[in-house]
Amino acid sequence: MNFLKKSPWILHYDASSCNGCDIEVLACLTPIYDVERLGIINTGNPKHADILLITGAINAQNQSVVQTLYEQMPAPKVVVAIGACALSGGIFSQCYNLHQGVDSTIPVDIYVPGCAARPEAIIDGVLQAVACFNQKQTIRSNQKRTSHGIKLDSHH
Amino acid sequence: MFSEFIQNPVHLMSFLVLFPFFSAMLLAWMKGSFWQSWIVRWSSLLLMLTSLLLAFQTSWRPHLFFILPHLHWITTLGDLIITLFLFWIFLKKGTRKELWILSLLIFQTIILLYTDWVLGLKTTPFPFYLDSFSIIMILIIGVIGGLICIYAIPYMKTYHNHHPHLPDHRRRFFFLFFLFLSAMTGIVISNDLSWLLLFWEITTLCCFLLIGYADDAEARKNAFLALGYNLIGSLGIVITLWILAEMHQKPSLTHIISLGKLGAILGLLAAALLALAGLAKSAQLPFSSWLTGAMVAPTPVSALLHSSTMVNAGVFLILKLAPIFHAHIALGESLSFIGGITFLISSIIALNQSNIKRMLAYSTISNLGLIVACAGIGTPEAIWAAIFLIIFHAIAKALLFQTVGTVEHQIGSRDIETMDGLWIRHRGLTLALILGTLGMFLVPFGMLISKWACLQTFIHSSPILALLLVFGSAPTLFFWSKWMGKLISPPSTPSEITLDSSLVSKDTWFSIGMLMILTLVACFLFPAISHFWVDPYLGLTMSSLGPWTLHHPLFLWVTLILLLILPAGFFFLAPSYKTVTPYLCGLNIPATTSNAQFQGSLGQIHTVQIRNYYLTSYFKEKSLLKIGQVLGIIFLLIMILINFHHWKLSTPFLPPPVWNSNSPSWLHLGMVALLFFISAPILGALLTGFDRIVTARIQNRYGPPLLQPFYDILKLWNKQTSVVNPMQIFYVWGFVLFMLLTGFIFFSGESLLLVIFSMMLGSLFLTLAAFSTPSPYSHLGAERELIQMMAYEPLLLLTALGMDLSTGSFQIQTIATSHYPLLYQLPGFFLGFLMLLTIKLRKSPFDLSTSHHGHQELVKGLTTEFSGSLLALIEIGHWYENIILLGILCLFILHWPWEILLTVLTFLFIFEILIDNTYARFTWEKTLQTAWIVAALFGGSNLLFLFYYHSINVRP
Amino acid sequence: MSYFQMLNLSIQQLWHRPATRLYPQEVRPVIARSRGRVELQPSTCTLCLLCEKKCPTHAIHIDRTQRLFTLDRFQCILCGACESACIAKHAIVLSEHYAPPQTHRDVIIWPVPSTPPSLASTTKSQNKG
Amino acid sequence: MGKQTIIPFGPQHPVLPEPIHLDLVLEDEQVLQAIPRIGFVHRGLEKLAEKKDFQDMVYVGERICGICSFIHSVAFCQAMESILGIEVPERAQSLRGFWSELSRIHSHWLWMGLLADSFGFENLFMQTWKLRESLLDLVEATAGGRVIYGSCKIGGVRRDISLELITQAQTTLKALYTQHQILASIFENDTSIQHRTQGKGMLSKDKAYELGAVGPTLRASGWPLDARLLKYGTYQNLEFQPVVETQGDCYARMRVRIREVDQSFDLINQLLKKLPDGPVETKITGMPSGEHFERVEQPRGEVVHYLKGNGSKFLERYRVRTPTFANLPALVEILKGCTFADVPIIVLSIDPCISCTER
Repeated sequence: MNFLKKSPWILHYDASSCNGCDIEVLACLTPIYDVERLGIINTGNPKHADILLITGAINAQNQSVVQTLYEQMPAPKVVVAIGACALSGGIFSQCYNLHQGVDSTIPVDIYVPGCAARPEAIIDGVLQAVACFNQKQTIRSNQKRTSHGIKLDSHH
Repeated sequence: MFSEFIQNPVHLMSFLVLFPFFSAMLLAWMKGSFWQSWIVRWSSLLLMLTSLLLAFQTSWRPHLFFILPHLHWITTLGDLIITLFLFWIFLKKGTRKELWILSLLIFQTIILLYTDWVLGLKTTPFPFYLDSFSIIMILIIGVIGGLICIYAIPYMKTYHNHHPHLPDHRRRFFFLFFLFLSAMTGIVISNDLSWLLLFWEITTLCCFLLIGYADDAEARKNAFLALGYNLIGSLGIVITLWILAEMHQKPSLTHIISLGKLGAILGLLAAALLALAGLAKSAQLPFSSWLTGAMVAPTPVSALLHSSTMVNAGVFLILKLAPIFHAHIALGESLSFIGGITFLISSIIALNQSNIKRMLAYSTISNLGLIVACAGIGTPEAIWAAIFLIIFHAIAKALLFQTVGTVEHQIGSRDIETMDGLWIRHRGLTLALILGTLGMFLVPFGMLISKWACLQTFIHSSPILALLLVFGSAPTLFFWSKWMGKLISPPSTPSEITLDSSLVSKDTWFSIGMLMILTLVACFLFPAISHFWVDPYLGLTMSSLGPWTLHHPLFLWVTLILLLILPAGFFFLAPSYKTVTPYLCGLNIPATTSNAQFQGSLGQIHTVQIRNYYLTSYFKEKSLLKIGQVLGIIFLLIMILINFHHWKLSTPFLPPPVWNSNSPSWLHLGMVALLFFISAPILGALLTGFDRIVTARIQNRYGPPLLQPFYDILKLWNKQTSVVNPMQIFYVWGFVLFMLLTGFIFFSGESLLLVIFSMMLGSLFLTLAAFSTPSPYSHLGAERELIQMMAYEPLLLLTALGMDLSTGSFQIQTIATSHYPLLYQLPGFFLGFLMLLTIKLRKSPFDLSTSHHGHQELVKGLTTEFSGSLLALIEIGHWYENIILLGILCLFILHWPWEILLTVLTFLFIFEILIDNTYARFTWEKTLQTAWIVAALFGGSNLLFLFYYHSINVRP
Repeated sequence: MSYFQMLNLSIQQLWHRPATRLYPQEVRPVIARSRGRVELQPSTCTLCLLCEKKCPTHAIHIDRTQRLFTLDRFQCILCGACESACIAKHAIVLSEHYAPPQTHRDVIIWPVPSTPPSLASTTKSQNKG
Repeated sequence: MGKQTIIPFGPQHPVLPEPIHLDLVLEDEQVLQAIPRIGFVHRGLEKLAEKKDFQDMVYVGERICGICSFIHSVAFCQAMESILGIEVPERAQSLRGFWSELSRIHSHWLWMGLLADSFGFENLFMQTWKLRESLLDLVEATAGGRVIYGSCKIGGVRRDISLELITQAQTTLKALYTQHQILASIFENDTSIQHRTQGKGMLSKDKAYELGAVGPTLRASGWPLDARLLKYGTYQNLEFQPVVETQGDCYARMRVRIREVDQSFDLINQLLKKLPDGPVETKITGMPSGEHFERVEQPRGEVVHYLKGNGSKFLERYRVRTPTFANLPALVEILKGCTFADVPIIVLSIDPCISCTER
């Protein structure tokens, strides 16, 4: 049984969002939406997280930050991009400082459209992201089996 | 002839005094470093072997007295020579500031000459004696002193390489070393006070010259300080001699003790004055500053002063007089208070020290304080504890000082902050340091066994001392642990990654290695030491010896073996993991070296450098020292003046120790272990689930399902484990294993104190796990965790003490079968324990170091760098811990019917959750303050009440 | 008392029904005129290009030759400019329902029927006939 | 060897929902120095004015920040209207005021929740945000969006609200007001909160002025300065006094915001009572030519929108000076000497809006 489904822990990072989607992500934690019902915890620490929620587009400054955070998350991990900016840059896509959507930097599994994305949409996104885990876990366990007994000392 | 020589203790003993003296003379005469080291090496070895031989020869024997031809002129002559020599030094080097020392010297000489020539001292029939306590001291002096001498050979060579501007006085140095050892042996076998004074003055003189070895302004200043304080001390002996001569009494220790036991003012006054001498020598408050000043001397000198000689002479003398203190409570109590206050204040001051030698010095002072406190109580149990404190302290401190000295020569600094990553830079030395540190404060090592005994003693004789001990040992935990954390953390400066281990010479390794072995052997063999040397001494000096031994050391051995096996297990069964960079808020720069780096503000690239906490804004060395000195002087005056008042002799209240002699069967133990190992995590998880649901309800939401903690753990278990430093895995396993052990000890009905110490060991492993990463958040979490431990440790220990006072035993089995719910007698402790539970369960006002929910400035604090299965393990460890804590809570109300008990427990648990949800997080200062105030107020008042309640009830 | 106000509130809430909307199980009714997602009613669209011109993020693309109305939800910021620009009667509406998450990046294409909107109904009936 | 640790605080840090970085130089837990680094959310949207139609720039303007979005769009529109010389209908002005104050309440509640979270008071965070959620429903019903209102346009507002909605709003607000009082009393009186906020992050009256602080940060240090006193828009018809505290610590800043929520409730009441009838928008004629400097009071303080048109449909220059930007020097100042545990509280006490600051 894959327990990732029952306890997806999230890490939220505000890439260069306008805060709109960020506060909607936070709103999911409040009593009204209470995502802890679904086992979701906002960890705030990449090393504990399973799902990376990114709001906002990637810019020159935060590109390396997003990459680092993604790398520091233990496998299996899923990325959910939230809001028009994270998907494509949205209204800012013509800005000189932007590298467009999040998928320009790290692989994105789920896209949640909206400006700002509604809490319900974000919950939907996280629940869909959970479904990706099965697949990723299988791949990982296959890898594990082939490299059994060897320390997975993979430096990047 | 030879075999006769070695079979006669008298010969051996004379040899032990005379031979070092002879070696010293030889060393003073010999030139050339080859011959010098040759003599030092072989003389030390011979010294060590002879003392061992003597120990084996005399084990089991009652004490021996020596008759010596009347050689009284030697002592007078010796004293005169020393005085003249000191005069000469004063004329050469003294400044106006040191005039008080000169006048002290003159004053002392006048009294001495007056006593000797005008009054005329009576002769003592037996100027020397040898009992098993002296033997122990001889062993310490011979073996540890010898090892330090060997260590000094390479050290002094390097020392002079490092300080080329200093003139090479090594001949003088080794001369003084051996003279020192000779005089120390003299002190521990002297019965006649004038002999004692001679040896005493020789040690003072050696100490003075050794501290001033570097001969610069600072060294000179500190040397004179040491001389001055020690002269105040020897004034005590001189005045005693004078008074005895006036009263036409024999100036012998045995005579004084017998006088004192009878309550004669003369005896008591003599005891107080001699205690003054001892206090000055063992650097107790108000005299403590000479020992910290002595740090300017080369490290072997510090090692010698702190472990085997000098300070030990002081406590030795005080301990000798313990029967008097035992008989005369007021005198003993005031002495104990000096010791207790010294213990508390100097261990708090040690928190502030970043100079490792100063930290070690304060730790020495505090431990000596404990010994003095034990001597002041003077019961057989206290003396037992004190003797073991001396033994273990000598070994561990010698080890620590030697290693620190070596490290200092390697890295060129004695600042703790430069020692980060020593584990990677120099494995061997770090291992020695860690072993020494463990030896100082952790179960199952020696010092803790003695502290344990102290606790057991204090609680039945002086509750205020017990409070001082409880509060004093909390900072001890903090400063040792953070130092250990520093040692195992990854290095921050890339240039010093590796140190050349070939620079550490064989002599050094021999000495350090021997001490490491001794540390372990002493832990394994302490029952034997107790049986062969300590118990006979107690039987001899104390009229009666209760059925006193520590309970079954089985669990101590189990802990020790586990500690030894754990690393091996880790290296053979290393799990798979992925190495990642530490959490730096996403600003990491891909590592080019092994150091973590991040891009900070203004485009600067910072290498992660983490410094320990010194709490200097909260505890201030200077003001604390001042308070301590004032208190020390007050109690010193009380101690001396109190003798002019006639006190009724009484024996302190001592309930007979209750031991549960029938050891539980293996089958039973196995069942308990199995049941605990399986059911505790399940129960813990359910409790956590319940907690989360109730929390959610309080916050007006539904919350996760009850089984959510299981899902979380199973998920984490299946995730990839990424670490920053593979050693993390080892420490986390340590945490879980020791939590398991703790639970096992608890549920098999063993001693509650052992449970607490074992739990502390487990928690320490967790902080070490956090320390072993180069992550600032993890480190801050660890430091805060230590502060938290410092905050709740008094509460935890007080709980155990309260239960012991109420039921007469620390055994959980006995506590659990008491005839009434303990709550009725221990309401204060109960409230204190609830506070502790709030801290331990990481509930809101006190979730300083890591937090289950609710964000904090430390990200995830302690657990920042853990992921996957390691995080799961930590969580499981916490569940075990919670169950044990709830188990202790149950002990308070065990007598109620189970349904009420369950209801009360549930209610209390919900109450904790409510607390969690109704307060903002406190700062660490507030946490520490609150916890200590609660401990002192609730625990302390309940303790005092209970103590006097019991003493009224038991006494006819 | 200052120490117990929060305690009071907490205990009260312990007995109260949670305020939570059990989202995936219970979907609450949408709020009228809420801006959820852009929807096209192809039958009324005249492919006038006004919406494409007004769209600040260029999320709308109209291919008049293929008669395709293309909407990139990933670009859309739900400003409603297209809705107010639409001259045909409610060809573009802002539905109250939000757009669901997607696993891949794609666009929504509405083929617009070739007949003029006014004749749409008649064409249909003719086909039937 | 010093005892100083340098800690990277942010950009990804759970206490800060937004990315800002501080190099904190610590000794024990004492902050010796705090060096900020910004730019993680910089998009360069002022430059966008050269590429986008000035009418479309409203959408950009309100996405400067998702929390103070509406007031940004009001500032932009008012500036634009001044350049174009458009008279905005009174009803539109009142509605702008209505939404502005709603957004102020929402922003302050949001801030109160985050503050509670920053000192580890999770329950209070939940309560405040629960309350805020009811307000967002009201916003959604009237404006159509939860955080991005999207209802302000040049020349008026995009949508009118019905009488029915107004009555509904009045009853909702009444209920929210009573609930706010309960929370406000906890925030102001709870001993543990006082322990964490009182005396922390002291900003003296002179220092506040010297460093150019604005908004509640300034008012908490004793300056009765509020851009709404300029009587722009609907504020010319409303009566209010700026909320002022004198202590200048985190507690004072918290109290200012809490009492500003009360004030906003009052303003909305006044406004809804005398809501004029009439159209809600006027037609835009001509192209912007000339420049304007518009000052508007945001939840975080005074915001300045500067527009310069050159007669084409693209603006020549668009410049926004946001309140957080003005408050940053004060933040760096008050962070010095605090303890590490207080950093989140002090950082939050100026109610930083990084998205505004970096644009």
